[in-house]
Amino acid sequence: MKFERYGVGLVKGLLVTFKHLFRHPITTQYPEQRLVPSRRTRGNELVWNNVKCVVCTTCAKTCPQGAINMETEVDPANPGKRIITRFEVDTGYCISCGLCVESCLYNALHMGYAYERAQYRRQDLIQSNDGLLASETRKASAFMHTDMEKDFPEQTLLIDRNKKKAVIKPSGDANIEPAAAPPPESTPAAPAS
Amino acid sequence: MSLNTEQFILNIGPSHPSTHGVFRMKATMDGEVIVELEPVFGYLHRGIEKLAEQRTYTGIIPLTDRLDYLSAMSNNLAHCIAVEKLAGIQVPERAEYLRVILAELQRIASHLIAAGALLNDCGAFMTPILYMLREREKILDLFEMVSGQRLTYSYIRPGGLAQDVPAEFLPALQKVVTDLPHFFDEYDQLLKENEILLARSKGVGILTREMAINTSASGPVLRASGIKWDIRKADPYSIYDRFQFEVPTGKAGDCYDRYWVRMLEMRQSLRIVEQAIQQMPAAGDIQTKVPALIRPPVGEIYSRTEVPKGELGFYIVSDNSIAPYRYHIRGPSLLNLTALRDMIVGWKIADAILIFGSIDICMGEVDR
Amino acid sequence: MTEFTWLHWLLFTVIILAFVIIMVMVFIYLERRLLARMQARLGPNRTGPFGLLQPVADAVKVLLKEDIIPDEADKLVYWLAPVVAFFPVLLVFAVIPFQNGGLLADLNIGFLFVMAVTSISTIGVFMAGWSSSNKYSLLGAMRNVAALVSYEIPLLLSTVGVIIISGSLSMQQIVAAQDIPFILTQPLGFLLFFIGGCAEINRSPFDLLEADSELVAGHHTEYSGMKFAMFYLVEYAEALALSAIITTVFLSGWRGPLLPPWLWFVLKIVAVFGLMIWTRATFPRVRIDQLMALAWKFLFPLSVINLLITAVEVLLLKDSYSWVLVPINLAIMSILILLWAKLFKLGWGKIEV
Amino acid sequence: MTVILPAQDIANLITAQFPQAVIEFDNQAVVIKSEFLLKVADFLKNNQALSFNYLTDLTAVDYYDYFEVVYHLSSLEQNKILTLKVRCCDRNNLQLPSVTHFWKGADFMEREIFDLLGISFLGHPNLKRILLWEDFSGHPLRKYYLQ
Repeated sequence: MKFERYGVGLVKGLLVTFKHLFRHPITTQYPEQRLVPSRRTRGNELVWNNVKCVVCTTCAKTCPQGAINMETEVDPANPGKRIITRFEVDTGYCISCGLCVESCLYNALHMGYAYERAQYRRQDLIQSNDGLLASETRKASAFMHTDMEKDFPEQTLLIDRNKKKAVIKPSGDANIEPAAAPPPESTPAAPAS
Repeated sequence: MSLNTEQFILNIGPSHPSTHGVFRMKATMDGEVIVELEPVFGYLHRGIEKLAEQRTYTGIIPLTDRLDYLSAMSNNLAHCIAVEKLAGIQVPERAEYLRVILAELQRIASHLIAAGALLNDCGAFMTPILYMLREREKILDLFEMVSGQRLTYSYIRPGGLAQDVPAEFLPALQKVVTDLPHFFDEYDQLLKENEILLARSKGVGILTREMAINTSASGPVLRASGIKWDIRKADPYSIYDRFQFEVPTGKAGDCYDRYWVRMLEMRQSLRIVEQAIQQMPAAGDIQTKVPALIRPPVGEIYSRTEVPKGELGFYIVSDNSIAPYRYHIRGPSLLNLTALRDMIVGWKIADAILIFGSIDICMGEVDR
Repeated sequence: MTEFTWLHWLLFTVIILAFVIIMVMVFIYLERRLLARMQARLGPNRTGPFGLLQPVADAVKVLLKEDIIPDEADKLVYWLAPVVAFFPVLLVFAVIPFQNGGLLADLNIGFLFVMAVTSISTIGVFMAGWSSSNKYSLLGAMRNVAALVSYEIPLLLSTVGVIIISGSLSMQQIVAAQDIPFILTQPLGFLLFFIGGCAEINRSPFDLLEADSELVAGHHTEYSGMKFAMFYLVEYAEALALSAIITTVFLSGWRGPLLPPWLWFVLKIVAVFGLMIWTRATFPRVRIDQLMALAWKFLFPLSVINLLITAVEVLLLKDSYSWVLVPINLAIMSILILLWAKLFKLGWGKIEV
Repeated sequence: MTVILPAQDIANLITAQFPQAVIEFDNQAVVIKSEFLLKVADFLKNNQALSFNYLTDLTAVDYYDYFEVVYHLSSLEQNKILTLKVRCCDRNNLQLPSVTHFWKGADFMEREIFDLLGISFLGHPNLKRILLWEDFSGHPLRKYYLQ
């Protein structure tokens, strides 16, 4: 290197790293401190509402991965309607793109708000029927439903961190603390082959 | 007495710390100097062009996120512009402005990774790339607020956006836009006149003007060789003709110029975002009425947009069905690699890694 | 001169071993925390209070790892390499005075012994690179041998000025002669020694040997488990050795007001190591031919001129080596650097193939 | 604004130079005979007035009864773009002359067409599969790939 700047560039670089010694690190200690995700987080699960669902299978058709499949049968009470016997989502295939939620006309499908849904066994990835319903630990995210956005906490932004040292919510309320694992659904159906 | 030395073949292999993904360079080495080099790729080939032929035009959007996974928003925009040209869909004003803002933010985020990774290949122990990732985090926060995801947004739809931006998006965007220039100055102070970086990258891996044009390079690689060709200026798509910005070009076409062109482009993108914030209408619908299954008329279209890596072109042949008949993706990273061999032969292995890093490719786009 | 008794020998061997192990642990922790804080992140804080047990955790992890030996490896050389790389670093501490008179053997050729011993570890590195029959490690080892030839001479020459002033090679005398620390009276010598030293122990801009972005991990790519722990130890022990030499030769070793002398010695070592961490956090890596060009065209001529100037100064001023020389030497240093920065270009470009 | 050369002008230009080169042209692209490909490429690239020196994109489409190779050429100075098409109808020996001599950028694109669609290019420096592994049989992007 021709020191055409006589090493000044090197010294300026050293000053920058030295200045960083006196700045706050931006690390978040994950399990203890959690960042609040966006109100529209597309978590890695689906939240289904079996009352509103009219079994029109639009979501199954729009899913680019074919992760949703349903089984229906004729409703013995009134022959015109069909009732759903099995609404199954393979979260192993689901890429949480949200196209199904966008295509559902009856607001029966939401993306999940939690992002900690890893499983140890592949069969557990397949959730069906009441395993999909909204519950205390399985909150629905406000993705594609702007009316639901107001009852979600504000997202923690890194841009506010430097200015007013935004308080990072201690663990728990920011995200749904999975209570004791919900009892495995008691459907008699054998787990999907 | 001539020392009999032997050349040996070194696989700078698919899993190597600085090949930006699964990319392999079969280098024939004479000691440290590279005598012959053959790039080998295809390790990340998922057959996106074949998959796209069985999906609806909206179903292809999640596929385009995974093309150049560092600039998913720009890929979404490129795909949607192609479909809008093909099917003749109009996009409302407010959606156009928001799209430009998101695309330019994505360009800054992608260039941040490119410059940081270049320094990492050059041996600066993680410091520059960690500063860069911290700044990129601020942009990813905005994308997460808008679309719900941090990397694969699938947020832009043919005809506008999936849903409107939340209320607190604009104040947060304003903060990011005022904060970034301080970072750019600090980063220049760290690296602009750093003698070691100058020694390592000035005059290294030169891509001449003719070679750049002949090997259809595009984006910062082409501009660093001194050719003022930016599709946002030459063939303005969407509403890019309403903004004032320069197209920075380099002189020698060496690694330093490619790095420096990207740093200047980030400042220009910031200028565009600022102008777009002022000119944006406060309210307005976000997506035109578009049928759920878009059926473009029979015909074909080649539409190209300026993504951070270069010119991303989609050649779509439609036969009036809900899925394209043929969906070809012109990936800028693949074509920027054509000149890799001529740029690297003659240099040492340390330079080869640096030259490869300065081209800034993304394997998702090379292998498709 | 303390006469040689077995007790004295045993005591200092234990002191040196304990000192090296503990200081290496401190250095590993210090480097990871300081480097992290310079990169706007926290650094290890999970193992033990404030992450203090992180070096122990590293050691336990590395020792428990399976020790894989590649089958084409040259077994004996492969097994011997870490030992040959490690023991010279320990030898260096035999002549480093921890306190007044507190050193294992006050050789009257102390500094020459240090310089001779430190270059042996390059043989160990080359054995490692050659024997693990892996192209990357061979490249790394060859780089180290090529670099050794170029930075060793300026490394030695830059300190000859110090030896002329202190009148003796023994480290004890060098420290005794330092009423004014030699860093002030010999600024150019210090700069050249620091740059050459960083090249020798592969740190900051010259970590070409295990350039992780090019050669994966250089000479110790194929090492794992216990042998890798040895190389990991060598890297930090060499940094410790270089800091110890710099404090003894340039920062007047254990001498200092108020605090007990050995504490001064440790503080100065940590300060010098802090400088190395600082350069490691900021600078990109230099290419091998640029390192050699820097050594031959920049370090070597400047160290010869520095030697000339110091000799003239000592001749003229005899023994009154007073404060007046400090500004003069600083001026000379800056003039020389400005002059040299104009004259030479570092390394050449493309080789026509 | 990039001027998209209408097919009409390109056809006239080419027929002026090589009378029976053009087979047909619709509103966007000109289809020429494969024998004239090299001559037309040379004409388009080296003619001072045209100087189409930048090969933007090179791809191929399988229309069941024929394969169509599409060349998108643009000239950076005059900011023009045109589309050139060549058809090869005989399914069992799909061959075309390679244009890497004129535009080095075609190197990888032609290898990709050979790899995914099976059209081989004569005179290509090293024509072998680029994305799939060497002993992969068949060409996935053909319409009825599985049979």
